[in-house]
Parts: sequence; structure tokens; C-alpha cells
Amino acid sequence: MKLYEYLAKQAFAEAGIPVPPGRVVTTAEEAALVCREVGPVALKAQVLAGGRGKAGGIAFADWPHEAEARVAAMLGKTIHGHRVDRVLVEKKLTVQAELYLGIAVEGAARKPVVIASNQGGVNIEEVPEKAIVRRLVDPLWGFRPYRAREVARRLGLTGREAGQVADVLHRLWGVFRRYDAELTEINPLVLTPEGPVAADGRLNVDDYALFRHPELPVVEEGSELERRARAMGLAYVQLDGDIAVMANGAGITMATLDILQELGGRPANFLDAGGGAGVEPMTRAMEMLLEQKPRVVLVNIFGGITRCDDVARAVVAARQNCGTEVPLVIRLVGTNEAEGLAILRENGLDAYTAMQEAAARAVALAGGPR
Amino acid sequence: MKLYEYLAKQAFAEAGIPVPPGRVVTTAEEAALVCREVGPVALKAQVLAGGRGKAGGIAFADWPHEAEARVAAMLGKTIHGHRVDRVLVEKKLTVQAELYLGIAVEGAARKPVVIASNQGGVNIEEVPEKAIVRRLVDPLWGFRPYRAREVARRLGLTGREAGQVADVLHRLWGVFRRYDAELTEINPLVLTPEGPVAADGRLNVDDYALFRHPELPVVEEGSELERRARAMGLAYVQLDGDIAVMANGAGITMATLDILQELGGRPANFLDAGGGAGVEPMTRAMEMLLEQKPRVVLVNIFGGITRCDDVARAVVAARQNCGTEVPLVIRLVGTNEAEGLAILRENGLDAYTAMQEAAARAVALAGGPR
Amino acid sequence: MAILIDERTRVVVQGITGNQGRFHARLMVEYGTRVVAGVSPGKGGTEVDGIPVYDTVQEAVDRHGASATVIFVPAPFARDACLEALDAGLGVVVAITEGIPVHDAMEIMTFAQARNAVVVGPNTFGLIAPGKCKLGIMPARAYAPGPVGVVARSGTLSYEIAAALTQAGIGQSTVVGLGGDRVVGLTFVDVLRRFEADPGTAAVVMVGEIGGTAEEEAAEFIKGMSRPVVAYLAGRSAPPGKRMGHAGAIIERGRGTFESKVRALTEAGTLVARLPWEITELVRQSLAKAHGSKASRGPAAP
Amino acid sequence: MAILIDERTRVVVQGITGNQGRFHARLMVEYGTRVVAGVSPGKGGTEVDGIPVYDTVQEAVDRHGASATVIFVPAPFARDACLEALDAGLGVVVAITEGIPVHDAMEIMTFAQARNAVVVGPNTFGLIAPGKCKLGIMPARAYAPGPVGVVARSGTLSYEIAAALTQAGIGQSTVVGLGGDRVVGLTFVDVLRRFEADPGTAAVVMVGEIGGTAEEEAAEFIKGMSRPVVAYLAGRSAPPGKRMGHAGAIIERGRGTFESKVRALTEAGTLVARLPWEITELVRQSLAKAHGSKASRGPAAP
Repeated sequence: MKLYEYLAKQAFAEAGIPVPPGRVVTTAEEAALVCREVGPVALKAQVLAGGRGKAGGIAFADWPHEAEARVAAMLGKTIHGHRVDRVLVEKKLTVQAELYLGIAVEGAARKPVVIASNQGGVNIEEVPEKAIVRRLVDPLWGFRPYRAREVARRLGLTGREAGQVADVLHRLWGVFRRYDAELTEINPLVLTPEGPVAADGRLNVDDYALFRHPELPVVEEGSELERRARAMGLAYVQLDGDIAVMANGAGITMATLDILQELGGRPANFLDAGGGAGVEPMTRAMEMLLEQKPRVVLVNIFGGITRCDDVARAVVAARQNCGTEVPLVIRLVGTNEAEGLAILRENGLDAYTAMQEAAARAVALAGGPR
Repeated sequence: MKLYEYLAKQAFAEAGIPVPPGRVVTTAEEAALVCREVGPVALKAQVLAGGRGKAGGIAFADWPHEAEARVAAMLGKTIHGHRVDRVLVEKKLTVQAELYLGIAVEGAARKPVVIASNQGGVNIEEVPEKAIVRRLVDPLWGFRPYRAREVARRLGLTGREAGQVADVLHRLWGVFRRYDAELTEINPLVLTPEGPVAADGRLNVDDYALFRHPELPVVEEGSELERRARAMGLAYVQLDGDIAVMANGAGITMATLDILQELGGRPANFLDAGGGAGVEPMTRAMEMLLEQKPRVVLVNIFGGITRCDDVARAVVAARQNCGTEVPLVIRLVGTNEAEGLAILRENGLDAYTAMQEAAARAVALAGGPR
Repeated sequence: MAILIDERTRVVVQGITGNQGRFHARLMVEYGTRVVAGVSPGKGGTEVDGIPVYDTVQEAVDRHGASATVIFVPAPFARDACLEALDAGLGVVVAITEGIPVHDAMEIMTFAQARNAVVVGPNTFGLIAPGKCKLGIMPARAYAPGPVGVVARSGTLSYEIAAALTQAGIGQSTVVGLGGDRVVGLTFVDVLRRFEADPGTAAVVMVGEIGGTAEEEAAEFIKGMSRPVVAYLAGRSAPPGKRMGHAGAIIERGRGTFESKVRALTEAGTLVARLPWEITELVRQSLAKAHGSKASRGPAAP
Repeated sequence: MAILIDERTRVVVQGITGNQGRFHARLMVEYGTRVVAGVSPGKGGTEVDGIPVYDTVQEAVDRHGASATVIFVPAPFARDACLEALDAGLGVVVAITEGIPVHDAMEIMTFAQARNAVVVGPNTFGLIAPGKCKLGIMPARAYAPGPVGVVARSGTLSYEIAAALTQAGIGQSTVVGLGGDRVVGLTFVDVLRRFEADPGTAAVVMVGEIGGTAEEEAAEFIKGMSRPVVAYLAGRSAPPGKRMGHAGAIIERGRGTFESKVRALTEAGTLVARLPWEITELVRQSLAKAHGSKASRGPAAP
């Protein structure tokens, strides 16, 4: 779960990391108030989309009336498909230098990795590798203060500044652990005459660990449909084709999309019904697909844990509930295959055994290869 | 620093360990109130002395008036030299069985050790070794829940009870870590029909770690004099002889006491002025010794970091400040020895070079060997 | 022959009194796996389908000399269950559990490394040595004993591929599911190394996905392998930046693209199937070639 | 010859910009110790008495090949300083600092064990190889080079004893202060083992105390030693249950009494001095005997 910038900064502030004075607002009047309190301000739309700056999601104001006008213009606007409901109003900083500090999960090493650079303020992917300091962390030992000092030294910092930046990095480690983060970043960490300040930040919490963080607000991401699917416990990604797909397991689902594309078809979505899903969730999933009115629905099931008869029942139920005429192409093999086929046939449906044939049929029904 | 039982239990309760309902009181009337709330109660004097039960520090009451009377009798009483100011009033428990659970620092292993026994309620030293389960803990890995379950199994527990006791033990580990404990104990952990309850407990916090625990109340231990010495940063232990001793370093101080005893003398105290103490603290230390009006004071200094001239200045100053006629025997060698001797001689004092001679002289002045 | 497990593996099932644990313990026993004990805190002294249940893994080890475990414990308790198994000295820990927090997974893997033990998963279907031992939730019918090692990130896709091989008369030495989470215990390289050293494995099928760089690292290793490797990669059509179910199946920062993986594998001499149903034929060719070229020095395909 | 350190030891002083650090760094240099660098976060780039100061231990290691450290860092920061030194690969870490929390000490020792390094202290006067290298705060005058190894829990008492030996013309190979805290890095046995293996050590003086069981464990080890051991134990007159300055110097639970220690050591063949001034004579006798009996097989006393 990605937290909004203002929530990430709340977490930073709690951990003792300096953030700019200011607060999140939902009205233009509040923005004027904050500007009156702290002086010239930065105005930042709270959306999870990247590149908000170029899309008008970041502005500056020297005076309260200016802040009010700009926030008024920002609120309600849509940035890369995300509606702006909140704007973070913060004191404008005097920038001496900008650093990047980040901590992420490094899957290959199975360890957290600390990443730092003295070229902050830009996308870290655009920073040349030689300007980046990376340090794997033993998850048990943790990232001790001395290691933060060593990173600060490698960034070319000295004296008080080195100590301050090391302190921020060490505290950022605390945030990473405290919030079960997949990724947390301060970018840029601005060096000001008064010390370093986290001018922008990210905090992505591991979805699997949310049960340990009931204190966190739920930040919904993705389209309406993707959210609905997630609420049902399904992994759903909207694509731009016309062949809806349901399969069980991420790998087979991806492979199904690949096959459709290979055969000239255009998949409408990724929908992993999961291994071993029951009738009810599969019915809901099917209904969701049918509601989108695709040209055709392809159901591709290799029944391992998933039982073919459950799949058949779900397909039949969804079709009845939706009363739709969208053509269904079903491929059904594996556990309880015979029972599944019987249920389908009772309801006037049939199924393929070979994935290849089913995929080809779906592409044909959608209007043939393009 | 040893915490009173009621403070230890507060820490337990915060960590989710069940403790008996009740609270600490400072008046007999409050005791009656608690008894009215919770029914029959145990009344426990909050003193740090061991063996308080036999000394009248523990009583029971079924009715409020009874609780009031017994607490009235207890308050103000002195138990092994400790005045009773507070009494813990707690619901009397239905005892099915009593366990011992403890976690301590095991110096030899340089690790924490978990100690458990199903023979609780008595002094753990009196429990036969074969009825005790011991487990060293890696301080980094910590004492994980599964290890607590394994201990519970070794205690012969099964089913729900095993799980409950394991949970208490795991939480006790949390207390041990959270409070930088040298020792924490639940003895007994009473198994009641409603589950395990920590009926009595100890929590000794590492003095060195108190800077991390500003939230803890200061619990003063030892005699008035010992407290005064501690406030001055000195290690002082009251003994029952008549030769006051000041030396620098715990080892040499102990050795000095041993030598006096060996020669037939009776040391009045252990006072380690520390290695490298300055004039001021040594003066205060000397004054404290002189105020006790011993028969003689033996100062035994091997100046390494401690400078002999500083020692001489302290001795002279203390003597002047106290205006006392207590004879002083001084042994002074090492760093700035000549300067120290000069200062002493200017003030009509002299010093030995050999520890042996100084000790013999002190014993003679105290009235000879006994 | 097989890797990691065989017919002598003595298995504990942790979480055996839960629905999934009970169900799959029975299936494993039916397959012939030596399930010697179950573990379920608080349920010690009971039995599940004749399998004795203990409160702790240590007890299962003490009484039955268990050497491996399959974990069905719910995610919030899975870290503790894995650490318990590793601490009790089990050498193979199969974590079926889905949804284990990634910080927990990192701790588990650190401990496993210290204990020199293998963790399969988490979020894996497990591993199977067909005809000998099944540690996991895969459908037994899909497999048959034979000379092909299979290693996959994803479950259902690998069932499909194994079933196709089996149907074509090509059996498997061992089929290993790495697990779908971002942090898992085994890499492709770890498994390929074992297949390369296994006299019972003549060729390997590797089922990868977009995201991460495990396939690229595997390609490096494959360059030095004597066994032929056939690969299939899912996710060609996935749009960048979208997470497709698995934590790993996301293309980020220009790394781990479909193209980079195919290129690396092809350069390493791997035959990369474009469609899943091509795999069987590629394996058949590889086996034939391996049989020919290695008759004198390597293991023979039966 | 000496144990743990010698004239080639390249020393870092952590906390060199504090009063104590600065003072003792100078004394160590005056003694001839190769103090190659100081470390003091935030003070990197400065100098103390001509010694270059760095922000991190790693930098001191990278630039000067440091191999040991003496730590004067205040207690709240001492854990981090010790871990930093160990992580940078220093093999001997001398923690002078008093008042390090015992939980911190346990962490430090766990890390040291993992790194196969030696921690002397905390709360130690350090260690000295007379005439070669001094890592600590002991008064240099008290020592002279020679054949006797000294190991002590307590500082001032050991200065006294070393000075008496020196005055009697008996020099020391190495003098090691274990440290006065409950958890310290070295035990008597650790040091005795090194003295036993050191060709430059012909006899050992062990200065113990009541409390704990380190002396009893030492007695077990001494049974197998070829070098003679003379012991002195402080605390005979201490009343039970009273803590006498050192965390260790407390008799609890009937363990670690003066009598049990004397008995164990005597049974192991150790000469136990009843009074400190008896030690010198006992050492002289031991050396003479050792010289006689071991002329053909052991190290010679000079």
C-alpha cells in the first residue's frame, strides 16, 4: 500500500526526521492560513501518480491569496486519472543541496538495501550508478548508526552535516522497520542552512503486513474496478483489449494473456482467481468480467486445487445472474473435470481441453487476429 | 535498580501478562476500598527486603474492615530495616499450581538465560536442578514464541495451559528487553481456573541502562549512607567494624578489607572512590567516613590514574572541614607521589609506602587484633 | 534420483489441524510421503488421520527424526513456525503459506542461511519427487517419474507444463516451486545447480516470469551447465509498471523485462518456448540430443 | 612475545577527541604504541597531537590498516562504537568505557563471536605488552618486560601486583584486564589458554574476585596447563549478598564464594596467595621450578 506523501511525512516526523513546516489541506482557505503561518509555500497535490509536477500538481506561492488561488485551481483536478482531494501546503525551503535516501527490499539478496546519492531531487533511476551508494542490511542486525555514518561519508559529507544526514538515514531505517515498508524514500533530502529537511517522501507498506498496522488509514489505489476486485481478494489489472480473461494462478493467467496476444487477440484484463478459490468468489469474479461487456470471455482453468465443478458452477451462476449474452469460451481440465463438464453441458455450455484451441476460439469470436 | 513488586506488576500488565486485580495503597482506608471491589485480598508490604512473609509483610483479608485493620498494622512498620510506606492490595487467587518463570543475564555465557520450573512459589535456589528448565537466548534473535512453547512443554504442560504459559513467558521476555532488566521473575505464576496469573514478581533494571528509562521512578535501595554515597557516584557498602576504609578501585578496596581482617582488624565499610576521581568527590567521600566516627580511617591509594597529590588534598580538606580527631593512616604511592607526600607533611600528616605496614598500623590504632 | 527430497525424507506438517493442513497432509500420505508427525501448538497428544500431533517441532524431531517440514500455518504466525523448524534442525522447510510479510520472509531467510537449511517458498506449491515424495499442494496426477527437472516461479502454470510432459511420456526427477513472493528461499540458480549435480536429471525445464533478474542470473549459470535447459517465460504481454498478482511479476526501472530475459537465456544456449505447448517438444529434442552427446560421460535419460 | 597484541599492532582510538581519549592516546603514543588514527564522528579531517582523526572506523582501517581499537566513547554510544569496530574487521577491541548497559554488552559479545574477534572489557583498564604496546589506561611505570602473564578482573589491584613484580625484577609478557562488568568479552580461561600457548610466558598470575564462577572454570583449565599459575582472590571478607562495586563482585545463591574458588584453584595445583604481597615470592618460586622442570620442553624464563 502506497501512502500519500503527507502520511509518509507524518511517519518521518514521528521518527524525528525533520520535515518542512505545514500541513495537508482540503480547502483553498486552509492553504491561505498555512501560508500566513509559515510564509512562502510549496503546494503539492496528494495523488499517488508519478510526474505530478509536469501535470500541474505542484505549485508555489509567496502570499496567502496566491496560495488560496492556486490550491483552488488544484483541488478537484484530475492528475493521471487521480482526483486531487488534498493538497500539502509546506514552507518553501532554501535549498543548498539535494540528496536521495531510500531503503527497499532487495529480493535477490533477500535483504533490505539502503540506497543513497548526493544527486537527489531527480528519479533515482536516472542517477549514474557511480553516484549511488548501496548497502545491504542484515535484517537482524539492523542498520546501525555507524553504518549510516559510513554512508554519509561515502556521499562526500563531512562534519556536522555528515552527522545530521547519518541521523536522518538511521531514523529512516526505523521508519522502514516500524511500518513494514517495501520501500521508503526521502527524495530530495534538502540541505538547508538549518539542517537537512525531507522535502518529499514515499512510504510503501507491504500489503501482507497491514494486519500489523491497524493504525494506518487505507489508501486505495488503482481504478474503481481494481479496487472492487481487491476487496474480493482477487488480483485484477485492467488492460485495453476486448477479450476478458479469468484463470487461476498468476503464472497461468499471464501466460493466457501472452497466448491471446500471440494469436492476435487483445486481452481486456488480468484476473487471477487464485488457486483453490471457491464457487462464491469465482462467481463474483465472473460477474465483474461480464459487466464490462467484453466481446468474449475466456476461462482457462487447470484444476489442481481448484475444482472443475466449482468453476463450472461459478460460470453458470454468474451467467444467470448477469443475464448476459457475451460468448464464453471455457477450457477446463483437472480435478473433477467430468463433474465440471456435466454441469456446463446441463446449462448449454461446452468446454475445451486444450488451451491452444480455447485461445484460438476466443480470438476468432472477438473478431479474429489484428 | 530493583523495582517494587507493584511497579514490576505494572510493567507485566502493560506487556499483557495477567496480574491479580487490585492496586497499591498508602492508607488503610484505601485497602478497605480495594477489598470491597475485588473481594478477599492479599496484602503485601512493598519493601525490597527478601523474606517479608515471615517478617509480617504479607497478610490476607476476607472483608474490608479486616483489610483496613491489617494494612493499618503494616504501614509504618519496619521490615529488615525497610519502612513500609505502601501496601499492594490484590485479589486472593485460587491456586491450582504454581510455576516459576525468570529471565536473567548469564554472565558466563554473555547471554540472557530463561529459567522455568513447575515448582514455583519457593526460592528458585531451593528447587532441585532437574526440576528446572534453562535456555540461553541469543540476544539478537530474541526469545521467539516457539521457544517459549518448547519451555512450556518441558515443564510438562499441555493444551491450552501450555499455550497460555508460553504466552506469559514470551511476554516476560518483552519486559526483560523493554526494561533493560538484569533479572525479571514471576514467582509464582499461579495457574487459576481463569488462566495463569503473575502473583508475585521482580524486575531489576540494569543501573547502567537507567539513562534509557527516564520514565521509571527512582527506587532507592540501601541505608541512608549508601544512598548518599551513590548520589555522589561512589560505591559504598556499610560493614560493622571500626576501621573506615577508602581506596580506589573495587579490587584493591576489597583486598584492603581482606588484609585488615587477616590482620585481626574489623573494617567499617567498603568505599571505592573509583579510579581517577578528582579532589572534590574524594573530599566528600572522606568527609562521609569521618562523620561516622570510626576508630581509625585507612586510606589505601595506588595512584595510577588517580593522582597522589589530589588524594592528599582531599584528605587534608576533609579533615579540616570535619574538624575531627579520628586518626588517619595513609598509604600513598604512584603518580605524583612526591607532591602528595609534600602536601600531607605540610599539614602534619605522613604516609606509608607499603600496604602491609599501613594496614598493620590501622589495626593497632583500632585497638589491636581481635 | 531427485534433489532436496526423496523417499527417505521424514516429513512434519506444521499447521496440520487447520483445514488446508489436514487436507494436504492426507494427500501427501496417500502419495506415499513419509509424514511422520504434525505440529499444532495446543493440540499436542491428538492425532490427525493417524498422524501424531505435537505442540512443538522439537518434539516431532526428537521422537520421529523428522528432516523436512511443510508449513500451512496462517501468515501472522508463519515466521515463528519457520524459525521453529529451522531451529529444530530441519534441513528443508516448505512454506506454503501465502501472505507472509516480506520483513518476516527476510528474517526467515537470514536464519535459514545461518542454519545452512533450504527454504522453499513462501507462497509456493512446494516440491515433488514424482513417485517418491510430495511436499506441497500440487495435483499428484500431473506428475510421473522421469529424467526432467522442472523449476518454476508459478504454481498452476507449472502444473500445466508438468502435466503436458507427463502426457507425452516424459517424467520428472523433481519439480520445484520457488514461490511467488518477492523474497523466497531459493533462486533458479540454486535449483539449477542441484539439478546439474543430480544423476537422475538429464534436462531441465525452467518456468520464469517477468520482473526481477533471477532469470538473467540463471542464464549466466546455464552457460556452464552440461544439462540442456528449456525455458518458458510468462508476461510477454504485461504492460510495464503493473503488478500482475505475484509480487515479482512487475516490471520496474527497466529491469527484468521479457526481452532481456529471453535474450540472456537464448545467448546461454537455452531453448526458449514461445508458447507453453511448445515446451514438450523442445524437451524431447533436448533429451534426445543429451542422450546422444553425453552417453559416455553424463547421466542417461531412461 | 606477548598475547593478543605486540609492537606491530596498529591501533585506533575511538573517542579520541574527548578528554579521556585525548589524554590516554598521548600516553599510549609515548609508550611506543602505534596509534595510527583516531575516530570521532563529525571531527573527521582534524588531528589530535598529530594523530589523524576520521569520522568512521572503516576509513581508519582503509587508510592505515588498523588492527585494534581502544574505545573511550561515552556509554550511551559505546555499543555502536564497538559494533562499528567489529564490523570494520578489527580483531581486538578494548572497551575502556564504564557503564555500558549489560544488554548492549551482550549484543556486542554476540557480534564479536560472529566476527571471531576479541573484546577486552568493557570497564577494563585494557591490556599491555610491556615494552611493546599499551592499549589502555594503566600506569606505564608499573610494568616491565618479562616472562609472567597477568590476568585480572580488577584494575588498581592488578597495577599494585604488577608494580610489585616489576620492583622485584620480575617482568610481564602481557597484562590483561578482563573488565569489571557482569558481561565482558574474555574469561580467565580465554586468557590462560593464550598464555599457555605463548612462548614468551613462563608463569601466570591470576587476580580474581568473589562472585561468578569464572575462577572455578579457570581451575578446571589450569589442571591441563604446563605453565604454573599463582592466584590471588579479593573479597574474602565480603558479606554475602552485598554488591562491592563491581557487578561481578557479589556472592549470590551460594555460588562464587571465596572458599569455593580457593578450593578449586588449590586442587588444580595453583598457589593461592593469602595476602597480595605474597604473590611476588610465589611467582619467583614458580619461575624457578618451571625453569628447572621445563628446561628441555617448554619456554625458558629469561
